[in-house]
Amino acid sequence: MSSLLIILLGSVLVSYFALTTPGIVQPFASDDVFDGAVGVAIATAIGLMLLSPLAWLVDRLALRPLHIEFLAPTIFVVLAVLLALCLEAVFRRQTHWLPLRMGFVLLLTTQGALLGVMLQGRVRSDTLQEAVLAGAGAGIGFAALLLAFASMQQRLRAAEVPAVFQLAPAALVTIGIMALALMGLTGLVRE
Amino acid sequence: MTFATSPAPHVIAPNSVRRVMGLVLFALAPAIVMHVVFFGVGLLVQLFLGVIVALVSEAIALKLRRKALQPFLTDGSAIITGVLLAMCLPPLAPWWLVVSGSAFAVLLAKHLYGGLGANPFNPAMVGYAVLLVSFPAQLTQWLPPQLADLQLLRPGVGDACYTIFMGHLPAHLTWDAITSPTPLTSMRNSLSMGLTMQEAQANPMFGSLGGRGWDWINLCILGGGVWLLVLRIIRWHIPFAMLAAIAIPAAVMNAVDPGAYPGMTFHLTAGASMLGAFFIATDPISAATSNRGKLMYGAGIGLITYVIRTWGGYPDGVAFAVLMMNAAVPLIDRYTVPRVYGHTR
Amino acid sequence: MIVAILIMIAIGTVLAAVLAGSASSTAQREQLLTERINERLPQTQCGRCTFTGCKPYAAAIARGEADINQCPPGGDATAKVLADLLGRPPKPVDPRFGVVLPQPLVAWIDEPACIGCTKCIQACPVDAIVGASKFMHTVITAQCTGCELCVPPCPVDCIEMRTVTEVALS
Amino acid sequence: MTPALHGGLRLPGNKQRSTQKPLRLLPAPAQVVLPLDQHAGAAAIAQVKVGDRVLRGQLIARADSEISASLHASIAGTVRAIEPRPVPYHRNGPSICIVIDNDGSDAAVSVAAVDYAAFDPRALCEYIGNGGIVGLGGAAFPTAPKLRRGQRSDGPQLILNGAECEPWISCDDMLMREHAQQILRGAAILCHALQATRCTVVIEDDKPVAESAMRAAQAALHDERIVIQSVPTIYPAGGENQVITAVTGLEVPASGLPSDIGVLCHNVGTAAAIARWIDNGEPLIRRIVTVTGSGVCEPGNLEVWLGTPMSELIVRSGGYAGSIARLLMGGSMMGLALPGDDLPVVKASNCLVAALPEDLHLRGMEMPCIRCGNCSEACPVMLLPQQLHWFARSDDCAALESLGLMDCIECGCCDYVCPSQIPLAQRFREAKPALIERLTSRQQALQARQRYEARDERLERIEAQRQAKLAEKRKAMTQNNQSGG
Repeated sequence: MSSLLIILLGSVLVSYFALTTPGIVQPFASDDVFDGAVGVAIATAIGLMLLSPLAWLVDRLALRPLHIEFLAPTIFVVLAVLLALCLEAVFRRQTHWLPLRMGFVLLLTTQGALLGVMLQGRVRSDTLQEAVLAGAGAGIGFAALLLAFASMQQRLRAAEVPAVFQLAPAALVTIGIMALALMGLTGLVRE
Repeated sequence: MTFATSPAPHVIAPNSVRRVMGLVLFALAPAIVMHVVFFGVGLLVQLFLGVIVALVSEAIALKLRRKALQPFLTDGSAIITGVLLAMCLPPLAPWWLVVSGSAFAVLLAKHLYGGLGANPFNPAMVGYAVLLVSFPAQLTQWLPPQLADLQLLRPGVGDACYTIFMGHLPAHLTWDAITSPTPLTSMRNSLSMGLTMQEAQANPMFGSLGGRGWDWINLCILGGGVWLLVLRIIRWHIPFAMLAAIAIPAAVMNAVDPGAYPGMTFHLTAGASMLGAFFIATDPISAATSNRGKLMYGAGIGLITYVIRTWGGYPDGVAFAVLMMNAAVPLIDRYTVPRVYGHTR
Repeated sequence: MIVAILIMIAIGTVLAAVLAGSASSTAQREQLLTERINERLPQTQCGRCTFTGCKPYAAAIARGEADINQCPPGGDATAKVLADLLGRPPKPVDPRFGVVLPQPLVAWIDEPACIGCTKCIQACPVDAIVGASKFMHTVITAQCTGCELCVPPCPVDCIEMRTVTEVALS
Repeated sequence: MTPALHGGLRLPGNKQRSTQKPLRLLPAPAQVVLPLDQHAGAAAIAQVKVGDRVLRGQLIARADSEISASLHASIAGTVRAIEPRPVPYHRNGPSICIVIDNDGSDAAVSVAAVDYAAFDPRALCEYIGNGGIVGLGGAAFPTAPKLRRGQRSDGPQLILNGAECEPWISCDDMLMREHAQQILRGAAILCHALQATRCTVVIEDDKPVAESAMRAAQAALHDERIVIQSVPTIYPAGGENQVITAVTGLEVPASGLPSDIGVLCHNVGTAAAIARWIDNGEPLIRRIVTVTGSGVCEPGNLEVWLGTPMSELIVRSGGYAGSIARLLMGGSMMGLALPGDDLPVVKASNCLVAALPEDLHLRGMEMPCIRCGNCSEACPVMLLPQQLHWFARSDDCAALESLGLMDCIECGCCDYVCPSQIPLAQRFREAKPALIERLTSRQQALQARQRYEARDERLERIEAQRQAKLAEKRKAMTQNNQSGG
């Protein structure tokens, strides 16, 4: 239970997901942008859930015995790329989820949350079960918050935000208040 | 003969935003009176400061946005933000706490998004959460309830004002002499020290329901809330869902381990449960829209509140729970659109 | 050390395979994307975007060869919709491809002058002109998309572009 | 048990004032103005010229397109002009009207009464259309096309709407009190025209006298097909969809018609007009208008020839009493505020309210929406007006479409309960054209694409056939060379 929340808190606040996701920064109206956000959320959630235990296994079975822990980041990136390929094959028909021309590959490799959960999992999770839990928690937390923020931006399109706060400032304030709300969960994890 | 024209309909019920907000403030009155009875005049000073700062910052924001001052200042929404924020703070908290919280709430949480009706987050809770996170120390200096059988040193009116405005106690008082933890905090501390529920409750500050003094305040809030329900100013969905979502896990955990987890009545009458259910979560602007959405929204707040109270770092999680569910409201609204006449789904 | 080098080489080959393998999948994905883009185009088939019709233009956008603001009939609204779909910042319509008309125009044939040569019927991409050879032709106003492809081929220049209200009054 | 209407309002009826005195028939006015487009659908085509002499009841304009209604002269006299005149309904600008001066002869054209049973149902529908009959509930939808669309093999259920839920209006109430037989006669004719097996007359329970009159007439007729049903007095229980749901418990499909669920709903006034046309040969040339409001000395219900100027109705009701805040055609919820009282009475004029300021509670200053939810609770169509208002501000057509803006019946319940006094119904009225335009352009684009693709296939097929023929000719040529060679 504890690792689940620390990853959720860490990966969500650390990863700059909101600003890199296309079209999320400024309030949008059309459902296409929301579908795009759904695509990113689902792809990253699945990525987190699968890669966390996978990275833990690779670390315990290969990296440590061979003493090549320094290769961890590169190998983990390759893992992310391979997973992106599988996702692309599986979700080929769901183009409305991911209108980006570059497809899943570029998106997942550049997603900070994935690398974060893999590197943290390597160090923090002691058992495979904990790594699976951390991945699941991060995945669900990430997808929920991204969708919440995307639909919040869709709703804020009609808000008369003063000119000086249009676009990025309002988005940052919204993320700030959401982060403030998440601060309430600190202390749930007694390390 | 010629006549003025206007679009249909030509008759509306005599209702206004001012009346709605005024009734909400009126419903809060008994609780404020009870609060003053138990905890002294500190709250009145905080209320005065909170409301004044809320109105001033509202006026500044309206001036900057070049909007008419009179209708928006007198609609009472800023006053409610100030009042709710003041009620969450300890009575003797320093003046700059409620001032900064109220200004932050009105300027950033409300007018940044476009003023009345556009703020996705509850302004009072944004202000309170900012204070909770930035000044945790000052927010724990609560006073004990003024009960007949408890001979505790009682700061008079002069002392209260002195403390609030000077930021420190007058010479003849010390903080540990006059402060005492709230029922929630004391329950948490004693449980974490390994005491069982029964030993924790032996402390004289606990009465039959929850914390003595506090339970009366919460009952008054409940009365005010029911009165608003009867007047149809608020709907039953959010308070019912929230209180149920606090009571049920509390009852379950209490049944599972009566020694370690306080019961349903304690949780319902402690901290800001009632204030949150009837006055904070039901803020229509930042709450969910459809009835089903309101039930999910209320249940979410209740659950998160219970989780934070039981396993979290903060004594009372209502503020954070409300903000978290405010963030989820657009997503909830998106998937809980009620069925329209003539449509199957 | 050797192991590290071997692993790096393995990674290289895997990534190379990735790039090769992804070519087929992106082609198939682009075909789906073309369909979604085509749904959002105004279907005037006018060719102002330098492509023969709306579908070829959609395919070009999907391949990344065409920009999203080459469609004057769609105007800024269509450019915005395409921007949302492809996750790009919206752009106004590029005036090089034609001016965005405030009110859509439809073709109108000056019937007495028509010699029935059927050239406009063959030119019309949406079969909105009726008439047989050597007989008078006329435009079905409701079905005309205003693409102006019928105006050049007419030998007697009896086709003009008019607003729907002007056509109704004449 | 009548299925509960979602939301709705219990409004003060304000109807007692206008139902004290019996119906009065006004004499023919000096001049009538008859607009050609006073019904839903296309305008009628004038059949007379300026200077023609016309008799009362003579056809002066013919319905030419599918949804239109013919028009008859309501007085005998000479056609003085056919010109645009201001009209008491939503049109962008004046409408073309036929103006007839009364020559005092009051000569009527004689039309033989017919036996409706002799007609086969479809011909009866056409014949009803010839009488210029339109729905008298306020929408003025031509009755003939409605009947044509209502034709069903398995016999639809006919509903006569006598609910009249809007405040102030009491014309149907008085009609039911004094002409109950005529209404049931009309019901029998409609049942024959539609081969309907059941007819339910719906009356709100705030009209006991009218209800007892209708039950007495139904008992006298002892036609077991006709049933009288009482519904609770909640505005807008009288809406077509709401009445249908109250009787059948079914909901009219959003993109369909009542006949899709085997029901057809007509106003009781329409039934009476049909009976008058079939039995007495009198087309729709007069109707009952409630003249009420505290701004009128003697409120009451008058039977008025179409085209009579409304100022004459006020004069006949004792003139104005006090400074009039609004002159409404219709009730206070959906009525149209008229700019003047020189406008003619048309087929849709069911009521004229000369309202003093205390009759209405006009809207004050509009405040921002606080999403309190009063409106979504009052909405009879179960919409979310606060969300529609929110997305209408940023004209987000996709959201408006998915939230159901096109299902809004503009009843005004949301306006009534809004604490911020926002003119919601007007906002939705203004947002609809943009959404309709977007839906139609999307439809046209789809059709254009289908025609484009069909044309491509045709050209390819022709090309393929040409190639095939060419190939055959070439093959035949080579065979000739070989055999020849």
